[in-house]
Amino acid sequence: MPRTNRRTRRTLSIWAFALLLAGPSDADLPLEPVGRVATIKTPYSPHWVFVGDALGHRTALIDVEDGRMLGTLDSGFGIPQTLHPTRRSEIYVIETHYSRGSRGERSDVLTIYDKASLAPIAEVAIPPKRALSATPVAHVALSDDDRFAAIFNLTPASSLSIVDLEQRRFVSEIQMPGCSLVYPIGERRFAALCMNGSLLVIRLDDSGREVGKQRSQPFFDPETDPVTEKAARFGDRWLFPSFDGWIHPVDFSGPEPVFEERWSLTSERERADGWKIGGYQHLAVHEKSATLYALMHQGGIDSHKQPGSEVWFYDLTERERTRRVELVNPGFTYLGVPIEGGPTWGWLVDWIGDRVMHAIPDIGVDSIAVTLDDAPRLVTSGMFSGGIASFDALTGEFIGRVFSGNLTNAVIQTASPATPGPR
Amino acid sequence: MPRTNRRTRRTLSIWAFALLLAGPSDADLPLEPVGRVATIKTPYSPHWVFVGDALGHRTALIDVEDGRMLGTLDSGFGIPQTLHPTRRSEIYVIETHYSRGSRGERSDVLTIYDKASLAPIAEVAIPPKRALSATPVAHVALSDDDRFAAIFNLTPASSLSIVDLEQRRFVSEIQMPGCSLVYPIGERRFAALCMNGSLLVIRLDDSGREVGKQRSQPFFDPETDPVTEKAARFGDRWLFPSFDGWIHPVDFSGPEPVFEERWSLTSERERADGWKIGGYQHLAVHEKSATLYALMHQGGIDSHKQPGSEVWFYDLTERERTRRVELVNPGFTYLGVPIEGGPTWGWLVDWIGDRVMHAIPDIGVDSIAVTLDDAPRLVTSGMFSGGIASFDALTGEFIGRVFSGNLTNAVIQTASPATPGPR
Amino acid sequence: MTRIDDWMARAARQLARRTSRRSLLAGLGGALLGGAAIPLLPVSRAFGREPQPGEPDPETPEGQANACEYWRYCSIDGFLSSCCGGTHNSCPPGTSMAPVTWIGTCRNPADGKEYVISYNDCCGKGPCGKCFCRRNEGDKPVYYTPKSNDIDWCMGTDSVVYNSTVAVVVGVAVEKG
Amino acid sequence: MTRIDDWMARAARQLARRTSRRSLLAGLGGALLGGAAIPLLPVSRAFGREPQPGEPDPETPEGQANACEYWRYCSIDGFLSSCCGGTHNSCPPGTSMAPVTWIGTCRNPADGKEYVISYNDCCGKGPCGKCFCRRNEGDKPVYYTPKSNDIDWCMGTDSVVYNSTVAVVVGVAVEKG
Repeated sequence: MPRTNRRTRRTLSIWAFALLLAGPSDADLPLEPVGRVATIKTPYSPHWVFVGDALGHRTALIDVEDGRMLGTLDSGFGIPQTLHPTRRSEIYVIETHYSRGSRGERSDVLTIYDKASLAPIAEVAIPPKRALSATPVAHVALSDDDRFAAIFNLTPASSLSIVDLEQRRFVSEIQMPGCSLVYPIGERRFAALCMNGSLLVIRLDDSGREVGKQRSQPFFDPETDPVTEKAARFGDRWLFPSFDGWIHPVDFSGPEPVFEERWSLTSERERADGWKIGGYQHLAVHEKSATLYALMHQGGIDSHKQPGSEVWFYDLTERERTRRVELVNPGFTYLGVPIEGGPTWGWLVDWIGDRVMHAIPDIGVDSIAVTLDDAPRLVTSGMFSGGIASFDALTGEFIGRVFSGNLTNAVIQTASPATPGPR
Repeated sequence: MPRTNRRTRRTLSIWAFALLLAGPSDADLPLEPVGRVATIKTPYSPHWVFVGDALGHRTALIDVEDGRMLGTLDSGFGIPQTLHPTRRSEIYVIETHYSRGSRGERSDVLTIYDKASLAPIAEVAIPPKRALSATPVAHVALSDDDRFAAIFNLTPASSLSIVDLEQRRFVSEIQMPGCSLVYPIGERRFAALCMNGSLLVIRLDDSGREVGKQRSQPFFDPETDPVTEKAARFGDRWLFPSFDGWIHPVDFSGPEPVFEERWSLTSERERADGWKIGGYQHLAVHEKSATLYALMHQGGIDSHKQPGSEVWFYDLTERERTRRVELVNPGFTYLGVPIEGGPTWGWLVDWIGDRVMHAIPDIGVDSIAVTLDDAPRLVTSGMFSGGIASFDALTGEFIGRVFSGNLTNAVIQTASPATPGPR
Repeated sequence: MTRIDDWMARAARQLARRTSRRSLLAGLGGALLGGAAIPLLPVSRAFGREPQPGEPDPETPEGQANACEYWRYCSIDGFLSSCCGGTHNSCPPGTSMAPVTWIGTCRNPADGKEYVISYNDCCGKGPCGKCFCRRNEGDKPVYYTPKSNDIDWCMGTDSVVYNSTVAVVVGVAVEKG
Repeated sequence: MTRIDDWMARAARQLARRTSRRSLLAGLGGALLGGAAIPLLPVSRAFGREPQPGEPDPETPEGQANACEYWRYCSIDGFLSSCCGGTHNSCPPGTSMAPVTWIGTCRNPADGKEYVISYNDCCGKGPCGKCFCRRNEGDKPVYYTPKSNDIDWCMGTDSVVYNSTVAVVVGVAVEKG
């Protein structure tokens, strides 16, 4: 049946219904229409964030200022992957579905949602082979002019699927043997990381077809100190952090990538104390203030997935740490529902939560992101904890906690339509 | 690719892999084949139970003796509905899927699983209109000879879809205006409950087509004291409990249903104290000992969904209560994982869990079921608590807790292939 | 042991004042497990706080459209659309409101009258996960269809997948159903 | 406050001894939230308890195929098939074992040798939900594909949907990767 503004009274007549309705008198509440569906004000507030749910297969749009849920975008199997163009009032969700839930025929699609209605308005079929992993970043990318989406495939042969977002169609698949993931580096270029520690740069023409593919020299040693997939973009540069805390900046402004001198997130003393970068989304950049945020923990070898206990702030111009912020527990949930102590017990609940987060290495913050505006928020979440904590990203001051209603919080995306540039 | 017993060494050659493998020497562990998939011993143990997960969209097969998971059956949207024939080594799962997860084209199917392999071996398409609700019982039924499955549809027009399980095909749809749900009452008959408090009896021929449909006189007043959907079968009788705790037995052994005198689960005094039947699966029968189990709580009006704090045992021959068993907390889980205190803290965790369950009316046991064997187990679970507690169903003695790995435990089904008869 | 006992009893009493099962669970866990709370950001109540004509004071729970205690929710069992991107009478963005519903009769404390409330489900996106609310006044079993809130009322929409529920005033009750 | 403090610290120390994140979470909640435990039914260890030739004592965690501490699981990040209806080297009923995998090198305490372990994912049914185990020894990022346990290795099977993981001995390591 169509979604209309019909009166429920008509609906009721479907039933042989014993209840009599009186017409409203002047003093009664007016009868209300049924069928109304809310829309969202655009442009979005810069303090609205998208939080992807790996178990719930959806992304929630949440206001970190007041905890309000604006709406949700469902996706299929895997950690939700969404793309947020700045030039169209659209959101792209890359989805994998099976005709029988976990079996049957596989369909991979890029669904185009309208930002105001959060309703799907178009769908582009893509080859049913996109890569799925527990790593929430660098699996999909948008060209800097929002024209093309690139989706990383792994079967285990490695390739990119290119979708033309203006024409809303799949245009090509580009093989990239030995290289994986995808990083946007301009209007017609994407980069990938290769197993030998090099970079692959892929160039497209205006129709989205490959016109060039170039492997760089290795710029790190994947055996001794690999960079993580969880890089952050700073203008024309991508900053790749290594397991041991070295930032490898790569400048993509010229025709060839320029590998700048690496610098360390940690002092020798801090390294000796076991301070490392860790978690699932562990680097973020606030472009306007040239600030880098790194999610840090103390851990041993192979602790690169361990959640963080602090976020360290860096001045990217000086390559200097400016602040260490001790994290608070983002707040637990049970089946998506916040576990709260209320006004009376809140202090205790809080105190226990933080104590626990710091005492036990495997509970804490897995993801950080920063909003793009002039009063930026540093947003943190834990995969299994459920809540989202926010901080003033300039001062490090803890602001508060909000809840997404998700079962898991696997990825945070910040998006500000007013701010073109890196995503 | 086919599922074969190939050696991984061959798989490895896909990769340009730096690691050298030495052939095993005599003293080394032998190399092992890959591709092996376990199967389940049949017939199943009578103490294995199926536990359906409303959020996880699957049913787990769990041994309540040692907590072992035997395997899982995925389903689609809604509380899983499974059927367990005694004459075939099969399980039927009624599933609803959308081509895009929560949107797109709807497909409803009855999937036939092999009991030993838990693999789907056939699929029967049914009209995409089966009823979905938070009530876990009486939505699907199996004829007593396992020949036909009946699936309740609600669009909101009400009907049954009949599937021939020998020929593995959908055979007919039977309209039943004003009546809902489905209860098996023989080889070629199903019953439904009607809005005016009467019963509908539907007769099929050997091809699964309707040959008769008869409405009874009302046997209860749905306005003042409705019976719940959560009836239990005792031989040829169905026992329908009312909100106020009256059992309405209906004998289906003859051509027409015979409405026997109602009897009360509670004394006048207990009714005055607010003792009521409640929860989502609140009645169970152990046929051999003629014992009825009712999930009871103290609550006010409209508390019919409130979880139970006790199970009351009744001798069905004498219609007399024989025992009151205070329930324990079935055990909490977080995202399917048991929350345990370990040997040191277990007592405290337990103590708190029980204290909480009894202090707060909305936390407790939602479902009970009893195994069919001579050493029966009373099995209890809570939708949101996560664990499963079992009791000796003859003595009421608490035996222990096990965990299903489910996000929610929405329905328990006991099945013993050695015991034909009511399901 | 007496101290823990006492503390438990107090916590339980406090928690028992809340209404919905999931918020109870939340509170329960909160008192015992650890997590949220101070400073918990102010959650916007309803959309706007000005008193609406004929509605209760929005500063009281009976007047807050995203509180389980809101007067119109007397018969509900589900997620509140008003916490999920919609309002008390409009569905969250991108969902569809089902045209067929179950019906409750709730008393508006602002005028003392009984109103007929239509609980339309919002459909086509998965469960919202916020503000689960279960009150069940007058709820009947599934066979008493028009008053049964257990049914997934996503019928007559493109998808049966349930997201949340609204509470629409569709009449004044002159006789209780 | 000192008593609570002390209790927390002890609980935390005890819990920190466990290995997997989810069992930690479980333990954490357990110590604080309430639920399970006594009498907790004995969970069958591996399938059978007789010592297997060349395998560690099945009474020790390193020898129990459904303990996260089992020696072969040194590089795992996922659900243990042995807790999900399968065994350490066979998949749960109705799933398919993926033929392509990631690889770890684990030391067998029974003979002190390093073995090459193939972590094949079991596919085609949703996440098992029991015995989540994360150890990550030698785990590399996604671009270092054959040693990356974050990847959903359900490839070459009919479905990419991940259920659990087995640990198969496929060789003796003569050089560390």
